[in-house]
Amino acid sequence: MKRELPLTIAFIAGIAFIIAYFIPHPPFNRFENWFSDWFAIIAAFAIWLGALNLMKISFIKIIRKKSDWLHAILIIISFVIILFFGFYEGYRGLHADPPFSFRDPGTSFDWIYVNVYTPLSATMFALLAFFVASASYRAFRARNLEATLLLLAAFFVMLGRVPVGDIITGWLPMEYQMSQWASWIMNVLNTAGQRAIMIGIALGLVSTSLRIILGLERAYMGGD
Amino acid sequence: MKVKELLAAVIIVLFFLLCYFFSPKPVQFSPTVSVVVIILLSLAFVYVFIRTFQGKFIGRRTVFVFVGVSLLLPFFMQFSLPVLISPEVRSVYDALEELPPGSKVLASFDYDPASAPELQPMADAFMKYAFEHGLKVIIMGLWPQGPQQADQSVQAAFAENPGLRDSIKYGRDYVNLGFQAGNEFVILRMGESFKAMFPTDLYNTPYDSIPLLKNVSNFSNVDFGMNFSAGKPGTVEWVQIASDRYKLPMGAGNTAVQAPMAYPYMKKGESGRKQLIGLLGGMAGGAEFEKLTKKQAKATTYLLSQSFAHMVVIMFIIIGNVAFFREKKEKE
Amino acid sequence: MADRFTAVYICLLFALLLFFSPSTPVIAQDKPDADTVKLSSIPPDTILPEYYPLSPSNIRVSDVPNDAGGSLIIEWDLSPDDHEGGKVKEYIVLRSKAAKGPFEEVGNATQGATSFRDNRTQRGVKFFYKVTALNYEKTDGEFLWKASSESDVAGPAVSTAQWFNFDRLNIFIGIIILCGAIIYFIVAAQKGKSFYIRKIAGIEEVENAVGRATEMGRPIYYVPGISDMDDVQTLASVTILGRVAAIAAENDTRIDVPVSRSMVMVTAREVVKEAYSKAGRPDAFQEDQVRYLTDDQFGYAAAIDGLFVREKPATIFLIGAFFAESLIMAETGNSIGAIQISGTAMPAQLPFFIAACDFTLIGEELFAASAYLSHEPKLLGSLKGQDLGKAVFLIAILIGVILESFGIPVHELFAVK
Amino acid sequence: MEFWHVFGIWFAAALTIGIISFLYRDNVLYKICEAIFVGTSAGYWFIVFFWDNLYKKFYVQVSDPTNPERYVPWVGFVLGVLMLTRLFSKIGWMSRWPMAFIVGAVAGLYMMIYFVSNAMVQVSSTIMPVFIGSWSEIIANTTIAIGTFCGLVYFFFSKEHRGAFGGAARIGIWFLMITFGASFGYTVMSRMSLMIGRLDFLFGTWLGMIP
Repeated sequence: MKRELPLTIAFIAGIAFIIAYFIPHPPFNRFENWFSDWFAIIAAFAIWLGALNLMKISFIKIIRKKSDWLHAILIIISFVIILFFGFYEGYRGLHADPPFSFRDPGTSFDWIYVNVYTPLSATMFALLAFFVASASYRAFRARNLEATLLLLAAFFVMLGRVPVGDIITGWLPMEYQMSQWASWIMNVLNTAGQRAIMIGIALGLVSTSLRIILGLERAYMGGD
Repeated sequence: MKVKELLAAVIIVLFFLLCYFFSPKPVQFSPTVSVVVIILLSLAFVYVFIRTFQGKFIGRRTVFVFVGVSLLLPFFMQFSLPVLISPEVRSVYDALEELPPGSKVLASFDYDPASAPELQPMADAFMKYAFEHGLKVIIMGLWPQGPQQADQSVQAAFAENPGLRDSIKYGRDYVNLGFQAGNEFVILRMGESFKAMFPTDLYNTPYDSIPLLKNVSNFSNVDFGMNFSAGKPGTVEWVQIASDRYKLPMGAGNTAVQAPMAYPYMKKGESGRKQLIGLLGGMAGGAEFEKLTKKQAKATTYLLSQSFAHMVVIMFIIIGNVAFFREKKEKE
Repeated sequence: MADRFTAVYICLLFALLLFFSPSTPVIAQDKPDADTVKLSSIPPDTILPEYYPLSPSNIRVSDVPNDAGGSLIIEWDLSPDDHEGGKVKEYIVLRSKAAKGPFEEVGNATQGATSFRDNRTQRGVKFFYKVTALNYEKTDGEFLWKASSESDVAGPAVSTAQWFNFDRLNIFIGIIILCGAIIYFIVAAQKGKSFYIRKIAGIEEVENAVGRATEMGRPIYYVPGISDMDDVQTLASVTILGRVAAIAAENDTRIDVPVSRSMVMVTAREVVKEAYSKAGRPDAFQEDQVRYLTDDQFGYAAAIDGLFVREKPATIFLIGAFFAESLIMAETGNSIGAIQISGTAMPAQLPFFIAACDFTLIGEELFAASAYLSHEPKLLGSLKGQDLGKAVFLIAILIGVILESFGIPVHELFAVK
Repeated sequence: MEFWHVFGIWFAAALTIGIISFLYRDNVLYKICEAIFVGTSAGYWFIVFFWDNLYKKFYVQVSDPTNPERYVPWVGFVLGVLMLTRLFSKIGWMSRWPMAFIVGAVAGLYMMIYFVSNAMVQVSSTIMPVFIGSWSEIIANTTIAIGTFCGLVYFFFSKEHRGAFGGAARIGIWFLMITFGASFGYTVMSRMSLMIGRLDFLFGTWLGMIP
């Protein structure tokens, strides 16, 4: 009951969605849309488990005065604040006339989004500008032939995508300028490599999906 | 909290307060000052080069300082670099030029404020171009913040060319259908019917009462698709479903990191049909499109900062290799 | 057990064949006679006769094949007046349920178009269509005058749903061959047939990497990517987590799994608990080893960076679906001197893992890792099936490229309509 | 309202500086920003999931009598409730049913999507005539065909990389390394522009020092 039934459910669901791809006749053509809605609803329930886990761990840190208990308080406070405004604005938006969404500009939820969430998210993303530089400094060294190819390709594409590259090769006719090399590397060499990887991924993914549907990979089921 | 950490925090706060209250607004280097700054930067590089050659290798934090400085200083300088048009950007522009006035363009904004520096300038240029050439724009978004970014592009177009404010009417010349969760399944369902996916637009007016959408039931009634994408869902999903399955001619604007993924789709298949007609790749793509639509703006000024930062990265790759060969020689 | 699957597999194939009910496109029966000119609603005397464009002819209506029904394609020959600067500005498509019945407008097509697809028809209901060529003059959106002439009625036409999408026949055959090959080699492996499987550096290193953490007495961190359970990369990562957790349990080293999705938390807990009990140390497993941080991409990256820098793990696994945050984690992991084994099937992120990590599983290698680490013959057999798929594609490319040069469209076999 | 706007910009600037300070070393300012980020972002997605998924996708669709598919979301609801049984260890195993359904459906669904778009389409576009067209097209098509061919050979699991096969695999890894280098080079540009955006905010919107 604990293992055999779930594996059968997985098998039936897998086969159903493979067949649905080939049958346009209703209801099969609706499977993909139904699944996307079901998944969204299940995920909306599951996030309660995650949030409760985050709160539990933070509370334990505070009660047991662990090293970073101050930050646990901050996590709980910011979580509760945005939760309060999210529900408040959402509820108020539903019953307002004309109704508005909690995301609309001007709501307090949007204020948190614009002034707290977005700067944190954008700045964390922007740290990549520094990390990409330090990674290049460390990794692009001509250790062997493969590393040299990696280095040269990055070098030429980087130079080609910026006007400086064309200034250096200005004396060449238009189609042999640095930016055209970069475009050629991207359009031909990069396409070839991407295709080999994509085909490989497709085959690997089909094999993994099949192993899961046939119940050979049952790790996700856990113990009895 | 160690004293060193506190000291560093105090210095940072003081620096920014000084800038806030006492610095002239805006700061603009005269050409001579700009040249001096560039010379100083180059000298710093030469110094690092020599130290590495002598075997004293620099650490990550030196790289960070150089990148930070080279990104910031060009903001205050005043000269822009020549921009060369790449074929991918050219084909998007030509595809838009071929659309007769009154054609319907589906513009999907699939990015968030974090990727705005790269995609907003090209989105603004696209919106202004569409309004000025009488293209009817149907805006939607697969990312929650997409439609808001699209609204910024519309306001930027109105600010850039006030004449548009009265000739362009919401509902007749452009409409914003807002965000819809569901990633690629949104595109799938739009293949059957836009109305099923967007019963109302962003401002809750029902689909059928919008004049622009009167005869638009799905992709076959739209003449061109433009997608601004910073990840998943984005251009790959639009190509896989809207272009492959529903044959919608597609152009796209991508962050530079997403662009390589889209290149395979631009190869002309045997049937002569390109899965993706063209691509605006990153800031450079934005600057090229701005040049084509004759609207030099933020993308062009940012490009100078970016060129400096690029040069810094390239210099550090060279210095990194010098360090590697120096190390190898020491081992032998 | 595997032969039970082959039996199911064959009857699945047979059931599909049963469903074939070729759909016959419905073509309009009566041929339209001479076209008739009907005046539009504007009073006739104000519009001169020569403004009236000639109507389109030869109207054909057919059911859109290979769809769920509800769509009909209306095709017509261009009206003689439809040329550059000609009188036809637009075509209006009108529909009604009866030949004579009230016609209502269902769509328009620009000048020069010869077809329109009506997606708003009910399945199995008869419809009649006619197309009008429209000439008009308007200033900033308001019509000055309109002159249109209608074609004859075409129909009745019925839209039907098909049980098999013949456009996807090549995909159907392709997936049957691939799945057949994978199942064949799984069954063969079960019967004791052994295969050579090449070494993959990243996977060989897993044992040493866990060993390093044991020697240094520092924890192992396993980051299963930021996608939810609706991504096969996450499923593969969770399976690999099971193998890695088992090795960690045997070496009595703590393994931490900070996750970004709640469902991944639930599954990962099951997997790690099972791995600990299989390694005979069920008591060593604490629930909070697998904990949820946040669903947000960069919030998760920020929290992971904080954990790396404070806990200073000796070994880090970055396996699953990653997006832009991949280098944020990998570079921070590198800065604390940890051994990093990464694996993803996101082509855009592979360059960063190659640059920042010690070992990287590239695309397909991520999916092969769980089979490798299991050392189970039947899972290794599935890799042989994948290789057969690759062989088919390789030969297709080789022969295809040559034949294409002689004009034989081999690519059609693989084209997606 | 003006106060909240100015306070918002100052607060955003403080958070931006806090995150950037991580580059120097892990410090208290970064820990504060990280805690706020984790709490706020977890709450943000909790709210988005509640209103967009539970309310819009479930409640609105179910309570709309005109919707012919209004009973469909109930399946998602039941599976969601079963997922919540994880909270109680006695009946926690029931959460395996929705999980099995998701895993099975995802396996079946993405098997087809990836097989078509990643394998079939890419193979069909690689099969191009290599002796027809202009010089540049011939070189391009041949190189792509060889690159994809050798790249695939590299990924072979069950054959020793020796002899001609080994040679092709070697050419394959060369193509892959060039692809990674090119993608990396192409990406440096976009990462820089992210930081440019943040500096534009700090020194432009906040301090007003940029023209």
